[in-house]
Amino acid sequence: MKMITAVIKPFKVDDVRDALSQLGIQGMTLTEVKGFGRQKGHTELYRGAEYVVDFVPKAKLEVAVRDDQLEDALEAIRAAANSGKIGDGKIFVTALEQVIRIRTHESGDDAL
Amino acid sequence: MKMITAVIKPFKVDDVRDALSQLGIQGMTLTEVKGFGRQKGHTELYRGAEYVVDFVPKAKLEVAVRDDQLEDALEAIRAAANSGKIGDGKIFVTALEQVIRIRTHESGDDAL
Amino acid sequence: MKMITAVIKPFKVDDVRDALSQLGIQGMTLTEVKGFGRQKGHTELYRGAEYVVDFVPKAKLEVAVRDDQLEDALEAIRAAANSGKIGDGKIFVTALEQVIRIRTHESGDDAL
Amino acid sequence: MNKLLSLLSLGLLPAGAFAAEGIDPGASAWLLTATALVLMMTLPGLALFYAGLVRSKNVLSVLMQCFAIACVASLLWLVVGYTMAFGAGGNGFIGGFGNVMLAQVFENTLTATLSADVMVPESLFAMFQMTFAVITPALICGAYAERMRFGAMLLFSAVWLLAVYAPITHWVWHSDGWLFKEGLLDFAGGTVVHITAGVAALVAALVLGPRKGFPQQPMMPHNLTMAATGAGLLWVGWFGFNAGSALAADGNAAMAALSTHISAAAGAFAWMCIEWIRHGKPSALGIITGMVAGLGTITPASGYVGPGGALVIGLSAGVVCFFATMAIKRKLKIDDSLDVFPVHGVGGILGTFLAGIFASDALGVFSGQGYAEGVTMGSQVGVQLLGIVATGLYTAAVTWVLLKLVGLVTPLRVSSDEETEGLDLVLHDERGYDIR
Amino acid sequence: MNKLLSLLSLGLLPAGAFAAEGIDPGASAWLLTATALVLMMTLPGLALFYAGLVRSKNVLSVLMQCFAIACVASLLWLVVGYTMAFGAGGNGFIGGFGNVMLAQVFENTLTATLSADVMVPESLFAMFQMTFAVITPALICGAYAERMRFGAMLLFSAVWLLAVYAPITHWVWHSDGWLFKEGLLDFAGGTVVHITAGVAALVAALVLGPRKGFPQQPMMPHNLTMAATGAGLLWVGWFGFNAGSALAADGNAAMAALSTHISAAAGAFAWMCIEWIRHGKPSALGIITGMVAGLGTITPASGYVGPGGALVIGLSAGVVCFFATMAIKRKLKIDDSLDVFPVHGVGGILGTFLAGIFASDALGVFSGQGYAEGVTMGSQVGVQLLGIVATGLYTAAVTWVLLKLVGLVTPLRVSSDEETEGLDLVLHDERGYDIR
Amino acid sequence: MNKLLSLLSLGLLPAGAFAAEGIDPGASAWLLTATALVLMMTLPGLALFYAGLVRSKNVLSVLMQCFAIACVASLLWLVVGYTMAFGAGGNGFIGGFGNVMLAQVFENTLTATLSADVMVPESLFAMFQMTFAVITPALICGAYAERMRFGAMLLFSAVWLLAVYAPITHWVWHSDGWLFKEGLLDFAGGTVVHITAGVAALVAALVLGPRKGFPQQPMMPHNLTMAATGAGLLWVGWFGFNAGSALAADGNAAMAALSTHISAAAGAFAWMCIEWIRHGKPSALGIITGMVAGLGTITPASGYVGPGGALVIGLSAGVVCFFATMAIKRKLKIDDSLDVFPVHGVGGILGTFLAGIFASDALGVFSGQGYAEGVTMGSQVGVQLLGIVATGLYTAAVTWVLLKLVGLVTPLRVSSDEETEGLDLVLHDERGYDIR
Ligand SMILES: Nc1ncnc2c1ncn2[C@@H]1O[C@H](COP(=O)(O)OP(=O)(O)O)[C@@H](O)[C@H]1O
Ligand SMILES: Nc1ncnc2c1ncn2[C@@H]1O[C@H](COP(=O)(O)OP(=O)(O)O)[C@@H](O)[C@H]1O
Ligand SMILES: Nc1ncnc2c1ncn2[C@@H]1O[C@H](COP(=O)(O)OP(=O)(O)O)[C@@H](O)[C@H]1O
Repeated sequence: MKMITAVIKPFKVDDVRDALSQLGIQGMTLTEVKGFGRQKGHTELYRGAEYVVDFVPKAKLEVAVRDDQLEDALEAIRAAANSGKIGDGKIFVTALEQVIRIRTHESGDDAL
Repeated sequence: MKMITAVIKPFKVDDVRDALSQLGIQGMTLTEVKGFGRQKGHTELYRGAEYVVDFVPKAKLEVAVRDDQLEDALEAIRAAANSGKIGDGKIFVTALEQVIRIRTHESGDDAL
Repeated sequence: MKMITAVIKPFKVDDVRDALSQLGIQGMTLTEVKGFGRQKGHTELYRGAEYVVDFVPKAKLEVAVRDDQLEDALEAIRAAANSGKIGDGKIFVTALEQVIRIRTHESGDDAL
Repeated sequence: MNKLLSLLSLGLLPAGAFAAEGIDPGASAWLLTATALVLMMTLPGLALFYAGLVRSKNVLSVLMQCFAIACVASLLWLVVGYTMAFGAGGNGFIGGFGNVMLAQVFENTLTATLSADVMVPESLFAMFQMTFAVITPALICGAYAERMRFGAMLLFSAVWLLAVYAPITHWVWHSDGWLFKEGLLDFAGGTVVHITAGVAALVAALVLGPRKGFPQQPMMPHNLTMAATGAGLLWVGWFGFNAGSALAADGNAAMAALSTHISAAAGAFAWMCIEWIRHGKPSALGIITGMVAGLGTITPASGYVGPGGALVIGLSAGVVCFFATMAIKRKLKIDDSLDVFPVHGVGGILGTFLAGIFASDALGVFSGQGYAEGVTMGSQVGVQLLGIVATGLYTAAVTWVLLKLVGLVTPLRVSSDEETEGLDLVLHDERGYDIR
Repeated sequence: MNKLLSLLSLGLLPAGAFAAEGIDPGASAWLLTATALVLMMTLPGLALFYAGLVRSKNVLSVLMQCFAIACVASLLWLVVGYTMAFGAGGNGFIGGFGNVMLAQVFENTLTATLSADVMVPESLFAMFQMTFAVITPALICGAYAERMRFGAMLLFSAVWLLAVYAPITHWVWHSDGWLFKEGLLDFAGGTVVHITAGVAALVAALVLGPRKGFPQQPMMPHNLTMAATGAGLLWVGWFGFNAGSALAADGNAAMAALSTHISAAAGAFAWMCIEWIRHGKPSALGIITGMVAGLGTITPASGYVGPGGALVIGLSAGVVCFFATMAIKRKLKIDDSLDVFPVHGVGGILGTFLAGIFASDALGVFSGQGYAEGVTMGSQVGVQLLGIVATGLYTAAVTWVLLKLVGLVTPLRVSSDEETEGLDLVLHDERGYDIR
Repeated sequence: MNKLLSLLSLGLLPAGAFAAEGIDPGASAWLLTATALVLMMTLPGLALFYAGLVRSKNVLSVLMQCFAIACVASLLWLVVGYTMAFGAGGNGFIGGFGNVMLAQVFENTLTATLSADVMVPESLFAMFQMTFAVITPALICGAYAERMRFGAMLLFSAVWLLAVYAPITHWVWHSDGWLFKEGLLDFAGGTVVHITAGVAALVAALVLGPRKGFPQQPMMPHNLTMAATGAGLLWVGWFGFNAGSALAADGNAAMAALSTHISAAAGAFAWMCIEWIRHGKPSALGIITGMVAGLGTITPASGYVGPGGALVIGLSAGVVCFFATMAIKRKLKIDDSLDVFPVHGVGGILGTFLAGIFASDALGVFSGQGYAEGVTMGSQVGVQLLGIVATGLYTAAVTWVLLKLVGLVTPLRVSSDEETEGLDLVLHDERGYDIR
């Protein structure tokens, strides 16, 4: 099993969710994060003085998938999150050693 | 070393912490997240119209443990977080290559 | 590639970012988290009664790096985040199997 | 002198000629207070009510709109607005230009009210009316919230104030005004404030088009505690709006305060009950929306009806505005973002109509203060309908033209990307909250 | 005529018979303002004060309770509440039914106050009293916050208003009332408002039982800035509550305002100092709680004492209510969620008692306005104790019965799971905040 | 009697000797209201305005400072402050001690105002002035926000009130005061309130030193919606501040209200336009800061100028205070955290100066109410400059000495680590928000 961690633009979350659920992937966990990268932040004004705020609000989606779902899931996320602009974000993949569903004690692929 | 990531119901956090500390595991990191899964969200009302909100507030606990603590820790979390209802959440385990305690420069098991 | 996850004191974030960017590492993702560990929380007062709040606000920085950047990055974070006091935090390293830049479809080291 | 006619002929009296002895300190004390209360309705009342209902990325843009309109409308009112509405020497459609820059309004200039013997400083009357000129364009903000550009918004509000609000105020509240002469009952602004703002809101929503994502994507309020705070301040401030419009501290003011309060309570109660019945649960947003509907609807009637009439008016307001909101937003899919037309516009229409009925003193426990001599319920209702149609049509037409003209000068909407990012950062380089 | 007796015999005078000339515009202006201020105490004042103190999952439920009570209490007051309290033709225990639906209260109906020559519109007096009828049941919300079902809450508040509040108001503030005749000093509601609400709160806390997790689990305020905002509005609004109860714009009103303010400051100061001494740090919640204690405690005394007396009353309020809070919550482990009894109930009792002492005009710099003829400090204190015991016992008994009856009709509490999820989503399908 | 001299000789009249018939109920009604409004300016107005501008870890510390100052200043005013400012039997520099603990101020004690025939209760005048004594030290909070220790802050505020505020009030507003006798025009507190607070703020910022990280690290407001709420309440409350200072419900009060409002609108408008031009975008914080600048600046002039003059004063306020803020913070790098000196101090100076000009009745549409007999614009401006310099220098010197003395008793600042952690947890064991 793999854990896909996608850092994307916040307003793309719904699109990505829809794309994943079309692959039959229903479960995921969303965190509001702040991103630093190539995409520039914004200027803020405070009583006439300007400040540069360099973080950008991002959404981090964590999706655990079966190994055989990985490629499709990656492509689905990539396609749905892409707007062609800097700051569209990144996808990270790590190996999952174990997954347990708390309620049923199921583990492994069954737990997803 | 392993990183345990448990996505659980927010009001179970205290129980899980207590269960882990009985195993001698004191350290952990908590993030407020939003979960999507089988558990349904809720309806919200806005001037007479109903909307379905499909995320559910969840707590994500990250706990780094020694390899020999893993099984006990998993069982402790599972038992404490279980309410028998859909949405009790999931536990993910990944391999940790390295851990460093910033203050002391200790690393590996000593850093936990 | 490795994913470095550093849980540090919130007011050290800027220092750590500066230290990393001097290594040429520009990208990272920041999450506000709550930490439990050796560092004690604080007391709160509520109409004359005291309560102990045992979590501590922390910042979690996630930084994906090339393998060859790992050691320098770890040392940079350690040095910048260190205040010599309990609660300075921890650094976790995990293996990254894959990284994709959404916008360009680049993957691997190129995506960082 | 007949009470129903006594309201507001005051602007036209020759100023400056009264002795200081003529002033009514009680009336003046109340009018000073009422002025502060009506300002509080806009700032921070309405500003918070509206700002709490948008998404957090747009919260400051709404607060900013309300503050900026308050400034610009106040300055314009000083320069030409007051004289266009209440200046001496005008005709049935517009005031004379004798009070440009409040010329001829001195510290000791008094103005008569038709309550016998009640005289108040004209500067105070002008100031009181200024707060009405502030809130009316501010009400429209709710329609174009979350997408209109700030510059276009400010320009539109300014010209609208002069081209729509000032003339209609003259029609209805100046004794030379043609609707005043027809005998239209509008105690505190059912036509002048709520119909004009509501109809303009509808037109603005149509001209600007819906927000990106409407109606599929829910756009939930980001802070209902803020909206509830604003709602509470609106309720309190409305005492100044309606009871202040009596321009005296007397039984008329007291009755207006009582009717206002009862209608607010009844409107809120009705909306709450409908939600409870239809949805199974009442909502906080529902109860405060019903409250505003009750307040808007009683406004034209407040000084003419009794508490029994106010009860009926408030209950109808809750019911009618609820279904109007459903119809406009869900059926017609018009994105009047914060439902200004169904709440204020429909409420203003309903209240102006019902004022014609519940002013009657022949309805037992639902009686009001009675009609002017020679007026029957039928004839009064006719006049009320005339007032509704005239102010509604004029407002709709002129608002449409003004928006089109402003759109020629400067784009009305932000770009799609900017809308996604949120107006606070895009237009004001600010964020509402930075809470850790 | 003796000032101490002069407060509130007005409800009983034959209405409608006065000439318009009799009205006091200054008094009316102040009473209009005071009415708005007292409404502001509940909405948004108390609503924010309470809502800030609960957990964020219940914030809207508290706001909703305050709004819904405001609506229902207002409508009930119009229909029967006013006449039960102040209607002509009653006896020592309850008013007559001549003013159902405010019948006989016309625009020009005046009511005398015993301040010689001061007459105000009866509709205004009824409206002013309505705002008291709104805040009293709303105060009780703090006791059952975070667990009571909305329907049960509303039903309870409605019957409580009629069965407890209206009769006790009649006892104390109508010149036919038996406690009024005994000479009880309660200028603005120490017994009528604070003892009734405080005792009812205690009973409600006992009948409903503690919140899940109490007392082990801390249930910290989710937004102290909101509570502080509400506290500020309460302080401001209390000028209307206490100084408005003079029913005139005179020295009595002024002294009441001054005493009120001093007691608020002293109560806050005392609470702050105790925390500082005992805990090493003063807290923002502490200072605002002490302020409310000072305000509640001065209420019955406000028009009878001087600033020196108010200083002592305020300081005692801060100290006594602090230790009462500790005792109720920490020792007795009663979950009166927001400490309504120790702050308002104990404050009301303390203030009603101290009014009997500091009304004396023989205390030098701590003197008040003096007793009625033939009354001594001893006899006055006896009457005050009688008032405290009578209103306390009656309230406790009737509240208990009402809660049990309501519980038969509909469950009082949400289920344990619902309590965990939070009342906002469970009862109202809403969330307070959606801030990104 | 000349209007310009008529303001405030009242404190000195022999008290207690007036018949109740002499009271002006309209004036008293308005003064009661104005008192409530001025209290609302501090609580919750200023408290929210300031607290919204700090970082969220310090939000409660600011609210707490405002509440604690309100308590301590009120109690001190009762005990000695009032008599030091307005007590009979003093000299040109300080009041007599006949009114310690408000001795000799009884319920029926009236005080004359120089508006012929207008008498109000002295207790009411004392209470009205108390709210000024509350807000002035509270304004200074903005300078030392986010770093001063609570105990030191409270001690400093207390001694400052007695050593700076009370004497200067006597100089300017008591008819024995030397600046009053010079004919200084300060209608509602340009010197007394805004110059004293502004200059003290500058001194405090210098003595305490900058916040850790200033000026490299941006310290952005944590909640601009809170600041905007406070700003709205300040605008509304300022009607009480300025129009209340007329001590009557007459044309003077009305004109003061009008001027105040126009200047607020103009100040906000000017600041908005500067930001728009220089930065390309106007900001919400900018518009509300300009509004406060407009309000502070009109304060000394409000009852002497007309709306035309107020327009000019407000526009200058927006421009001058904007550039003053830039200069102090960006050029001189002085960390007056919330810009109290550039907004209030500079505004107070500017307004006191401009009052001397726009009081003239020879400026056409920009005319005011005219000078006292024998006074020319030149001589009046000279007196205004004298007042500015005298109050500014006295305040600067005494504030500096007081801070140094307080610093000997107890440290002024928290430690560097405590500053990083935030004052809320460190000083009050509380957190502002716990929103999930
Ligand atoms: N090396 C990295 N480690 C962790 N997160 C990163 C890294 N680089 C970028 N990110 C995240 O991805 C987001 C987008 O990256 P950015 O460089 O702005 O644009 P792009 O994805 O188009 O290259 C950043 O805001 C940050 O949250
Ligand atoms: N595939 C997944 N990847 C990441 N997180 C998941 C995944 N599936 C579920 N989750 C998380 O676990 C939570 C609980 O899952 P859910 O399907 O609702 O119930 P259960 O745990 O009982 O199966 C979700 O809200 C989500 O946060
Ligand atoms: N075993 C762990 N797993 C995950 N996070 C941990 C663990 N131990 C500590 N942490 C995180 O590191 C932070 C600092 O740890 P703490 O024990 O307080 O101090 P130190 O880092 O000096 O040992 C904690 O607040 C927590 O967020």
